[in-house]
Amino acid sequence: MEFTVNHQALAYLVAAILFILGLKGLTHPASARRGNVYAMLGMMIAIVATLLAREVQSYGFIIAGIGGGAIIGAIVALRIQMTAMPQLVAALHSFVGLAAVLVGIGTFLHHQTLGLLNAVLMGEISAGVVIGAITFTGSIIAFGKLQGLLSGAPVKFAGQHLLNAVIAIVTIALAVHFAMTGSLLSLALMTLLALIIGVTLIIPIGGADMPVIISMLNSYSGWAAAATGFTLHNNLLIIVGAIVGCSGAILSFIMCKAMNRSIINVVFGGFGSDGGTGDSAGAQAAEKGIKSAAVEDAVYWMEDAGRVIIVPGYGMAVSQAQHALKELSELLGARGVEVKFAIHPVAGRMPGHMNVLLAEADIPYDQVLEMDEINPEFPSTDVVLVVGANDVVNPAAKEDKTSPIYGMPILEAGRARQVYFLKRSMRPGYSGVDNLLFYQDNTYLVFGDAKDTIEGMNTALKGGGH
Amino acid sequence: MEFTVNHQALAYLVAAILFILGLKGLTHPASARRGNVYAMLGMMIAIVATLLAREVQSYGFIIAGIGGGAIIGAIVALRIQMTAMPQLVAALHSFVGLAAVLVGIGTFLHHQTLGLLNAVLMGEISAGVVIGAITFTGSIIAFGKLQGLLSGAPVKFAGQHLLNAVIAIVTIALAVHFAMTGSLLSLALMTLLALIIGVTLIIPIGGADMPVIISMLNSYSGWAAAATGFTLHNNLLIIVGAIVGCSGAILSFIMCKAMNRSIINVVFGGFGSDGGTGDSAGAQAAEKGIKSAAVEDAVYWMEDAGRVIIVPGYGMAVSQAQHALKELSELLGARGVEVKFAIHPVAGRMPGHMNVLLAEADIPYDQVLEMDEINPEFPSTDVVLVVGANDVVNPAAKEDKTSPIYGMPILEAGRARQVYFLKRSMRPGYSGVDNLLFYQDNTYLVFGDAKDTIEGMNTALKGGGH
Amino acid sequence: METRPGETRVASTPEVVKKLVSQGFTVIVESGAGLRAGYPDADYAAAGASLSDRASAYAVDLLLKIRRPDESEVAAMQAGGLYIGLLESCGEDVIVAAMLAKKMRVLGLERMPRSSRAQSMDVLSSQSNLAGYRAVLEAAARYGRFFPMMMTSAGSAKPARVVVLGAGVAGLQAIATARRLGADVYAYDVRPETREQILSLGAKPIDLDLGESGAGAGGYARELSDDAKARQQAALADELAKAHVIITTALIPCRPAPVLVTEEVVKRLRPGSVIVDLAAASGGNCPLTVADDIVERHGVTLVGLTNFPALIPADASAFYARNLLNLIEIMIERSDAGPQLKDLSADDITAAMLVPAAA
Amino acid sequence: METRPGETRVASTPEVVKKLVSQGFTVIVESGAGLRAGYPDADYAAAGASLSDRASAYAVDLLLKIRRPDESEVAAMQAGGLYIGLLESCGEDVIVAAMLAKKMRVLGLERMPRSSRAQSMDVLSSQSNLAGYRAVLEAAARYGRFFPMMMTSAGSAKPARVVVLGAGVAGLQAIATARRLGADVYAYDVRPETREQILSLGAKPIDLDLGESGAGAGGYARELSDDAKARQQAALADELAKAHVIITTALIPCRPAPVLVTEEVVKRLRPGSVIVDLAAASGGNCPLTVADDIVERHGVTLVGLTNFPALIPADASAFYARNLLNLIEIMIERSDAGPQLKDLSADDITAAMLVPAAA
Amino acid sequence: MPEALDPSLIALYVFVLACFIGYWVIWGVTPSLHTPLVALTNAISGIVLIGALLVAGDPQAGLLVQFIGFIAVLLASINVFGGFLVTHRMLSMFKKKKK
Amino acid sequence: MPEALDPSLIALYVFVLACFIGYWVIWGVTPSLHTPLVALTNAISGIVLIGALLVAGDPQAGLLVQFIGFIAVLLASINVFGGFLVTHRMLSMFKKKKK
Ligand SMILES: NC(=O)c1ccc[n+]([C@@H]2O[C@H](COP(=O)([O-])OP(=O)(O)OC[C@H]3O[C@@H](n4cnc5c(N)ncnc54)[C@H](OP(=O)(O)O)[C@@H]3O)[C@@H](O)[C@H]2O)c1
Ligand SMILES: NC(=O)c1ccc[n+]([C@@H]2O[C@H](COP(=O)([O-])OP(=O)(O)OC[C@H]3O[C@@H](n4cnc5c(N)ncnc54)[C@H](OP(=O)(O)O)[C@@H]3O)[C@@H](O)[C@H]2O)c1
Ligand SMILES: NC(=O)c1ccc[n+]([C@@H]2O[C@H](COP(=O)([O-])OP(=O)(O)OC[C@H]3O[C@@H](n4cnc5c(N)ncnc54)[C@H](O)[C@@H]3O)[C@@H](O)[C@H]2O)c1
Ligand SMILES: NC(=O)c1ccc[n+]([C@@H]2O[C@H](COP(=O)([O-])OP(=O)(O)OC[C@H]3O[C@@H](n4cnc5c(N)ncnc54)[C@H](O)[C@@H]3O)[C@@H](O)[C@H]2O)c1
Repeated sequence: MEFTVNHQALAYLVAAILFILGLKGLTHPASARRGNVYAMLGMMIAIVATLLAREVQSYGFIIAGIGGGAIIGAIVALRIQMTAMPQLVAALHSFVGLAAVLVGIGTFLHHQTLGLLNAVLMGEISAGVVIGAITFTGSIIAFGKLQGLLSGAPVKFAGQHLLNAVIAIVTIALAVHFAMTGSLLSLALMTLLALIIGVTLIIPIGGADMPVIISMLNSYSGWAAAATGFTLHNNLLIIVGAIVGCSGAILSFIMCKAMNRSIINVVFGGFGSDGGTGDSAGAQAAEKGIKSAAVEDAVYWMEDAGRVIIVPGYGMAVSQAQHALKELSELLGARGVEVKFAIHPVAGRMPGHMNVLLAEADIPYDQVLEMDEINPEFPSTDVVLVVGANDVVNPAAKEDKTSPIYGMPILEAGRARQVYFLKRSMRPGYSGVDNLLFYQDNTYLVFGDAKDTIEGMNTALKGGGH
Repeated sequence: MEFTVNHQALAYLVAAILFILGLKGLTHPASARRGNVYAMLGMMIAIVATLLAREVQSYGFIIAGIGGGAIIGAIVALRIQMTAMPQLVAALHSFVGLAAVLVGIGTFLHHQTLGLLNAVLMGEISAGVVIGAITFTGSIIAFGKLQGLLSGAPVKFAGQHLLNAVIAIVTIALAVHFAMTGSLLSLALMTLLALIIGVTLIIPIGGADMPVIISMLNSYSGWAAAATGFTLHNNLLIIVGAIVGCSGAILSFIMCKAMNRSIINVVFGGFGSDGGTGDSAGAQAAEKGIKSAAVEDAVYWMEDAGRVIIVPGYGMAVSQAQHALKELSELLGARGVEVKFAIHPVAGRMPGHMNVLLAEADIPYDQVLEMDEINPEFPSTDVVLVVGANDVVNPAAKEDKTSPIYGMPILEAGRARQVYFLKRSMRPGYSGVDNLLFYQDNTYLVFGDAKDTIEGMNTALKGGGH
Repeated sequence: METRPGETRVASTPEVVKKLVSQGFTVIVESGAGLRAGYPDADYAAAGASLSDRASAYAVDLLLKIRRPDESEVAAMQAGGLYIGLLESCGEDVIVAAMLAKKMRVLGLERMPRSSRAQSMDVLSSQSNLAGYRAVLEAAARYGRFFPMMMTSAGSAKPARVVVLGAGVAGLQAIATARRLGADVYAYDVRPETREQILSLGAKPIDLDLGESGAGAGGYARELSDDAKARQQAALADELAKAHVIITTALIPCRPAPVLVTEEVVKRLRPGSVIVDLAAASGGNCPLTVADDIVERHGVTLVGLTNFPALIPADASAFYARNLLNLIEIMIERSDAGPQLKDLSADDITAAMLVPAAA
Repeated sequence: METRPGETRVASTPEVVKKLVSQGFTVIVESGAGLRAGYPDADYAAAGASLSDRASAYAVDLLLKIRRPDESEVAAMQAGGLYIGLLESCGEDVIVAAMLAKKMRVLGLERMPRSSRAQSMDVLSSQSNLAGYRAVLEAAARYGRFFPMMMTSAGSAKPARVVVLGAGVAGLQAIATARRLGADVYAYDVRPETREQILSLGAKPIDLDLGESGAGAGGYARELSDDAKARQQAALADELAKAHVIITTALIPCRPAPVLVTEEVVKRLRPGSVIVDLAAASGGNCPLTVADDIVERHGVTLVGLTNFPALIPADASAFYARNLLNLIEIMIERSDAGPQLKDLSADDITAAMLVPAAA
Repeated sequence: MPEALDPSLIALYVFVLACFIGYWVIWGVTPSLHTPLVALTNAISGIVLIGALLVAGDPQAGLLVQFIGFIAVLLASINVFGGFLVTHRMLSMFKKKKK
Repeated sequence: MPEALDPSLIALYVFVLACFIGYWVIWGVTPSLHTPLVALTNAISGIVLIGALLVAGDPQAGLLVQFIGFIAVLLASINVFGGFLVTHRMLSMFKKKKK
């Protein structure tokens, strides 16, 4: 049986469905790996269906290209350090961008020879080439920043936005000219300018926002693929491109929300971000090299933990988070997590402060342990949740002889696998000294009123998502 | 400028987008009315774009049809009692079904005259006609049950499922025959059988499940439209039909979940529903004419209320729901709702039982009122939430001289606009007597452990949804 | 004025007097009657009562009292009058017989049926409630340690382990109060339905298998068989020995209180432990308890006070008075000529309370 | 054994004695010293202490006591020895002078600095904590009504309105305990940072505008100007008059306690109200308080007990002993020849506590 | 590109994609909007009107077919107009009282 | 029906519908899956490989174009293979320890 375009289209449809299911799978840990498999299958079907098509007749270049790509891709992916993942993804993006540019130019040249050019087609080619080019250089800059080749600090100068706007307009003008005339020069110039835009768009964005930018570039690469799809009238490319483009944009938005950043600021690097408000706690923390995390991150790891220890402090009392904590411990308990409360003798502002409040919330006494009992358990604990406590877990009490709290025994929260600090700001506790634990690798700060944060965790634990 | 198929396709695309936005709007109260407007706009554009098409050349029938339909539709929609809405929707569905059947037959006849028939087309026509026919009679039966013309009780007989299966197989066979031969007889027979399936499918379904069935028939009507779209190669019909079909199915599923019913049971009426477990409380209630409600319904009305009064009883103590209640009252308070707790002197199992627990949860004393203080406030209260109380709100104490609780003063919860009872079952309280309040028009039972239910409310109040 | 030593309550409060006066009653209050409960004579006068000496306060149509009257009081009562108060007796009783002999009608508050409607007139409930609360305060004040758990820089105090025996009205309130103070509370009752009630207050029920249920008629417990009694004591012993504070409230109507805490158990308790025996008046749930006294045995403090409500006289009197008001309200009919007594045997509540003339 | 009347505590417990013995100390305990706190001699002996009579218990190198010694005790002490205990004095003091004259080194526990490190040795904190808890129990037991809100079929009890003055260690614990019992708690302190602390216990802070801050050095309060004192009394009066129970804990180191509850206010209180004055020993926050006594004035019960920790002797002694153990641990060095005393002036804690020989 | 796709295949593409949209579009609907949502989807499914118009509007098809078309137009129109209006009425009932 | 639609219009249909799907498909993603999700979408966007194959595989197009196509195939393949593998590695890290 011959493999007709109709067969191919059917195969493409199946591939598209698999891609959609794959992406959907990635939204939930339980289905994530299955999702990846779906997507791989989709890609395989797409490739095979293409190779079987009648247009594809010489396989030399293809085999060389795919073979080489597979080997290089595999090596890089397997060798790379987990910590260098973001860079790798950025680099891979740049490849997609460049590939889109090349496909656009190749298609142009091909159709030129065949004499099949028309304005619509050339418009579509311009879109593919321009977006591809922006993705290409933008990703390279992002890669450079992440890899430390370029300074992570935002590069800003007066008139930046104006300059970008001017380049953009010129690029569009060139694209129109190209579509009208098919001038190779316009194509080249336009590509060049688009490459420049990629640089000027990403350069002003700070290192902290890079994850969002990576996702944004991802979205661009999707649009580039979609534009290529229009050029080739290939529905699969259009579908996948549009889905990647759209979901990338949404993902950037979701990530911004989780990081409490404005998407506009991030995407157009530096729009008023100098006078940034609201996210100051997170920003301050980032400047000091302290990591902050979202409620959901803490939840993700707690859900899966064998043991979680909660260290309440004065902040729990101030925010009256005890009832919410009780619920949290029940929710975790229901998932088979062992939850304990570690009470430092001087936590709070009066002897027994924490006991009073935990008893009020009806937390069973056998879950409430004193310092000496619980300290040996920290090293085998997955997550410590420090709820508005500060001094009582500060390793300065052991390490820094000049500290006013030197000599005070502490809860050794820092020895657990992960520590999440729930507090409102970077302010120190009663003793006024900075907490050395903040700087530890396994420590994350979750900013906000403790009660609100815990309630957020409870909501997250109780589900949502479909 | 001539109105080409391309223009029409563009207009259709716009219409499709508007329909999608419209449906999305309907998922949230704030955007619901806007959503309806979008959908209307979409429909207008679709109609106009169709009328402008080259195929449409004689307007007599059309004007008469649309005009007549508009007048009838408007009169019916404006005259109908709010309580009769479900019937109306069922009736409207039957129209869609019949229209789909007629369009299918009409298209067949038309193409027959033009000699443009082919197997694929006839297959598509069969699908449209069969699904339309099922929708038609199914909706009529649903209408009859809702309107009280037919008994609401499920009609069941042995071999029902077998019979359905046999009819279905014969119908499919006829469809294949029709597609092959274009035999008008097959078409007619097939239509007839499909009409019968519609009846046998809906007849065994009980009155309580009708809302789900209406949504399911909705889904069918969508599929019918999509099939018609295939027949006519009209993308708008395909898109809208598929969306309606799919979303209707999902909505049925969502509704089943909210009502704690199995979708399989509902759709295939009576599959093992005789031995139904789990949903027994809701079913028992329904049999006695008592309404049950979902957590979200209570939340919807509480959110918007001016005053909510919470009546705690022994069940609150048993489920230890006091902490969750505190959170609920805070969440409602934050939305500007006035929340009060009404304590009956003998609520619980010891004097002051409720006071102890509410104080434990730190509910401010000025929110806690005794019976004599609060009774005058019920008539001006929007929602009363009865949390595991029973005897203390039972009007039998005032109305039924034979009742063992006759003469006991009660909290007059029944005088509020709406009453939601949170309890686990239909079991009576301490005194063992049935609660007359259950049967009141403005009373809804929300089944489940009180703490779980309240926590569900809190989660719902805290958001979710995008 | 109540004459029992240590009794500080009063059968009516100015607030209730005011209500009675407004219903047309003439109210006479013995002067000084409410003083110890914090209700001065002036307040009664302001509420519309006439203050009088003892003799004229007794010579009335309707006499409201708390404690069982003594002979001299009976002598002072008006023949043919109506008496409402606690009789503190079961079965044959000379004092009651004396009153009946004077052609008085006697309403015994202990005889109040346990129906939902009667609940607002039931002084046994209202006073038990106060007793349960006050007993815990007494225990906490006599216990040499913290009730709550307390982790401080000077060391940790473990929460007191409190066991409440008998989860009736007093027992449940004791559970609630001890829990409020942060103690680790366990409770036990023979009636099986109390298990859920104990849990509903956040305490831990002690489950014993006695082979029979202790639930009697009307919500009261019944006496267990000797066999079951022994089994109960044995099974309870280990639970009790772990306790630091024991509060016992187990009563059976018209029977001696069941023995739940044996001397063996007392010996096993940690020195400094406290037992509050609310059943002291009926012989005590612990044989070592001395009624109306606080003693130390085997290093354990045994509180045998029999009148805890009298230790919170203001609220105790207010609740008592309110109960009687509710009762009087179902007993009378208003008419132009002032309130008229209804037929007491017509209403099931008063019918049940009325001591039959034969007795 | 502590000789002050009413003192039931003991400066060390068997648990702590055991630790000291294991560190190489020879521990001598006066026989019967721990009896009233629930620690029998046998337990001390089991822990490794030698029990002795009074005289030999005083003639030791390191004497641990609670209360200020009297002259005869000083006479019994060993010359050149080390004394650790409360001095209960400020500035010039004959008893201390007598000890110093015997070349003794005296560590005054009141002089403990308020640093994080010293917190575990601070007996003022640990005993105040107990006092705050016990004071509320005392108030609840003497108040003729329920503390918690209680809606029953016999009427409703409104929650007691409790005002706590001074939100230091004792005050905060009093707030917490009263809240546990279900009272409606208000609190006030001159130090502004206490506002948040009061809220953190779920109570309501009373805000006054005095025109000056009462925060002094080291976490203590300072004495207010006369003008501010007057303003404070006036502003507090209305808040206090609404109260049913007042617990006062306001202290200023080495100064008489500030007067916060005037006689005017006492008169305005409802009969049956209770005032517990934890500052009674320093003159009282209410001028009507009689130290070491419980009196009734204007229908209000005034509790002037000065030694609340002695009412929970077991935990009080345990905390005290643990504080001293923590202190001793920073004072000594282990060596093969048993524990050696470090240079007391080298550590800032002991240096601050040491009474200078000049004084 | 060279060969043209079968139009039914394109219809299939559109159909599949629309199904996904249908799957997602109403997740997370507030329960109290269930009934109005059913009413609106009902109104929208009146889109068969388009098909009916095409049948009724082509004079070449013959009177019978046109008449069949007319009935279909009539029914579908009732559905469309009635459906939207009913939805509108339900939603007005849902208008929040306050603010 | 009679006239054929402009293929670009059909592409537009497909594009718009796919955009809606893209909008919905990843809502509700667990934050800890953000990074793997980016990696996967990256791998998927390697779908330009299809375009590259078409360019590289047509000998009629001339060597230059085929070579351009070759480079594009190479880059896109790196992306596809690297992307999926990296996603897989990340997800393995996310494997739950317990149960
Ligand atoms: N227990 C006692 O008897 C006693 C008495 C006096 C002093 N102290 C001293 O108090 C300290 C106690 O240590 P700790 O760890 O309990 O408290 P802490 O060191 O004072 O730290 C409390 C932390 O809670 C945070 N916080 C405050 N309100 C919050 C809210 N609403 N939501 C979230 N976080 C909030 C604060 O950070 P943000 O402001 O950034 O939110 C602060 O860093 C010790 O230094 C101890 O010596 C104890
Ligand atoms: N206050 C006193 O001193 C005292 C003493 C003795 C008796 N009583 C009597 O007790 C009664 C008190 O009235 P009430 O209204 O408080 O209680 P009630 O009439 O006994 O009703 C309690 C209701 O709570 C429900 N419930 C139980 N557990 C639940 C849970 N986990 N989640 C949700 N619902 C739960 C039960 O229904 P489901 O089983 O269907 O869930 C039951 O209908 C009066 O009749 C009074 O006379 C009072
Ligand atoms: N009007 C009413 O509805 C009303 C009024 C008052 C009480 N009640 C109910 O009646 C019940 C008992 O009330 P009460 O407190 O007056 O009872 P009570 O004072 O007679 O006895 C106290 C408790 O001791 C328990 N007890 C007896 N023997 C025991 C033994 N051997 N071991 C352990 N426990 C033993 C009893 O079960 C009871 O719970 C309660 O459930 C109460 O709610 C109802
Ligand atoms: N090592 C440590 O860090 C440590 C140890 C003990 C106490 N502290 C802190 O020191 C503070 C005071 O402790 P304390 O309880 O021992 O103090 P205290 O016993 O000396 O005084 C009791 C309270 O009375 C208040 N007060 C004084 N004059 C007042 C007035 N005119 N009106 C109202 N209130 C007045 C004081 O502010 C104080 O809060 C607390 O904040 C406590 O947490 C810290």
